[in-house]
Amino acid sequence: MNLASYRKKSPWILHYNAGGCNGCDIEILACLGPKYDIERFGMINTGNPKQSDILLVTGPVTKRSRERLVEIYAQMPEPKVVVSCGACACTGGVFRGMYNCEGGVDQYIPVDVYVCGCGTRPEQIIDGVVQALGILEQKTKAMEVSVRLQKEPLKEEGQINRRNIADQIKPALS
Amino acid sequence: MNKVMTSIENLKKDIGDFYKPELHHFMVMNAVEVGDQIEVQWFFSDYAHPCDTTCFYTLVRPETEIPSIKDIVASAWVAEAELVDLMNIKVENTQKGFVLEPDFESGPLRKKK
Amino acid sequence: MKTFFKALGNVFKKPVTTKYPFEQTFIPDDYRGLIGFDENLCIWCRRCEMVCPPGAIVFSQDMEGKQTYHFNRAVCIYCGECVRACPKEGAIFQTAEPAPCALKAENINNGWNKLFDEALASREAYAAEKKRKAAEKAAADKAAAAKKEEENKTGN
Amino acid sequence: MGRQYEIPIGAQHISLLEPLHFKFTTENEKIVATEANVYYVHRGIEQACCSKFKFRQVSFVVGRVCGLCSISHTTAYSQVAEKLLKIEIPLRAKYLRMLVIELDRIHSHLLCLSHVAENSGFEALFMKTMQYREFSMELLEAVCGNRIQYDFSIVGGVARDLKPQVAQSILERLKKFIPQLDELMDIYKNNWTLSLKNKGAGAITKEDAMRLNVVGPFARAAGLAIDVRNETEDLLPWKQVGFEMITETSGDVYARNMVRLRELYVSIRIIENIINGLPESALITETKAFPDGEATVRLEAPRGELFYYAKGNKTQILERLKIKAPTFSNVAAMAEAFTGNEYGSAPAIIASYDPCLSCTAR
Repeated sequence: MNLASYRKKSPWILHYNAGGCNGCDIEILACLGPKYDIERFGMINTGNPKQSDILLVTGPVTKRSRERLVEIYAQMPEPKVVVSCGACACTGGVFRGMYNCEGGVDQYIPVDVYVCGCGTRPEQIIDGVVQALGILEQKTKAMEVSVRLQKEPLKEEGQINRRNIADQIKPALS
Repeated sequence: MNKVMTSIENLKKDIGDFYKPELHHFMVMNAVEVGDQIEVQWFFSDYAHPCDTTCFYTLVRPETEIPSIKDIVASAWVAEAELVDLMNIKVENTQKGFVLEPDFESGPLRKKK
Repeated sequence: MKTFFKALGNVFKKPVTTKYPFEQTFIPDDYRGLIGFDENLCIWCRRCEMVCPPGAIVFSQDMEGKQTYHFNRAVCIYCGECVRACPKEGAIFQTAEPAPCALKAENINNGWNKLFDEALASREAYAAEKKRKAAEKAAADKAAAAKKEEENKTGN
Repeated sequence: MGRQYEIPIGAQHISLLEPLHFKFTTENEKIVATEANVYYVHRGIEQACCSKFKFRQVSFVVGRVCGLCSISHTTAYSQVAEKLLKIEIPLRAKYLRMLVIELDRIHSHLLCLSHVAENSGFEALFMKTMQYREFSMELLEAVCGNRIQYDFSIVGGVARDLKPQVAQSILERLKKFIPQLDELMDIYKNNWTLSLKNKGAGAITKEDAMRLNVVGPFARAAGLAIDVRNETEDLLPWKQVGFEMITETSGDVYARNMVRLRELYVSIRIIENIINGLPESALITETKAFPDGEATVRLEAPRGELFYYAKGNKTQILERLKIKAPTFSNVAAMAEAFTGNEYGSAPAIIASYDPCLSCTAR
């Protein structure tokens, strides 16, 4: 049982509104509804950042929601993909330069896919999420590489070999 | 819209005489900058004669403390808290920080001199 | 019992779900999609740039005075105000095609901010250059006129 | 006297569409006090509208105040700007504005109903309501060219005309929708499990509604007959097209559902009347004037009364624009109506308020 091989089949979505106009949020809700039914791709809208793989952000980031956004992003486990939905999440859109918001989500957290449009059609959101799935797979592979490297750490760099420590502890526990 | 001029001292008495919860509907509080003074407005509408909008207004200096109408109109605290933050005026018994972050520059709606 | 028959009936009904990524869904032909631009028809009045609420259109200008049109699909709010403001029919138009997604490599936000500033700077530079040339020309004309007058004087 | 616990809900929560923070003080399972923080979405639109944007651009900016009732915002702004410019718009433009507002009301009310069903734990009904809602989105896309953010009203009139075949398809789809709405009405009214969650939850009395100045379906469910469509005949002729006031008496979540469902029938009737009696005239009144003086406008958005105040100074840029959104009036009552309810029914109550915080905070 390898978790990574199932990740592509059922990426879970976390949705956060960082100060948008609700337009893109209801389109995300429409994606969950029967007509567009994003569950065909195994996606479920989850409320918990610790179980989710894809973060859908809408809205230009307002001053009060920026800390929450960064915190939610930090709580998500690797690998994670961020999709910004709508013109205001991508670049600030019509809210660029207003005093209480910063232009776009990528001023705070790295964004992988930008879904354009104001408001976005559910088709565009599905396109963006399907692209995000490809990126998620790449990121998963990149993580697997790093695990393999961890197996044989370079002694002279003073890295701790967690795998060896775990192997040493295991007999002691059992 | 009929506008009724009032003053800081008479404000609570005027609105208290006028406002009956079963007859009138408090809409919103607003403030406009007029020269170096601020015109504070209270909008009321009428359930029975709906097209009648009454606006009480008063001209104050920005540093004057405006009496609160919370004990007359129970839902006015939201409007008052918003104006305190956005227009940087003082209202009795109202703290800053409801709309904007406490460390943010207050009064963004005021014209920059 | 009624519910049972209803459930049985649903088995034979067509699903309401569209098969979107594998099958195109219906888009009306007057959908407000991407903004198109025809360079040959444009009269370079920059009215679309002036009316655009978010600033998704900007014209840059090189030193010969030739203008270039830039458009960012992630800033655009697809309101169609530029099309309404355009004095020349067909120079700027709205297609029925929804905007495609952008990836990280496109640098759509900060790259655009940089481009926007550069475009404004290039226009300012051109205006300054034009002003300088005009001033030079005026000075030359003045000098020529003065010389001519002097010649006339000496001729007399 | 049990021990008191403080339970926060929000800013990010699965049952919330948008950032909203409630702090409930609970005693055992009962909520005894509530603190609301609704200003996560404050962007500073009012300031930008009176400094950065010209008065004709503002109608597109205020549409982005809220995606659910964007047509109400653009229409209200257009009306207030027309009052400042002292122009009268063509009758066809008025009718088309009403048509889009009512289509928007259908989609907004159905969204709210589906959200209540989801938060009450009735996932199947959520799916059913969302399925029936899609028709209104398709119609709006056909009329305005976009599923949300219609940008339909502009200063002086409307941006695009209604095509005859679109008008025909609206009538056909509405005819198909009426039996579906009957079915939804039956479920929301008679379903036993849903009534356990909804009847008696989040109730507010008529006196409280008057005292706290509640608007919209929230007030009408409590028996307070306040609907701006009944009042503003001069701007949009609602009564000509068959408007009817809907009120309930009990004021709980169930009554709000009923108000919304019964309003859908009224909306359908209004749309049919508008399309059958659409007058022929120009779409837009052109003017070269600049806004001057001050004006106020009230308009019934899906969530209640929308209020615009604007002041012009004979330039391209407005002196002041004040937006009072419907939810803004309801914030005080929203916090009070929780008291005495079970904590478990809080998500359903929040959804039934239909809060629109991007309107409130702007």
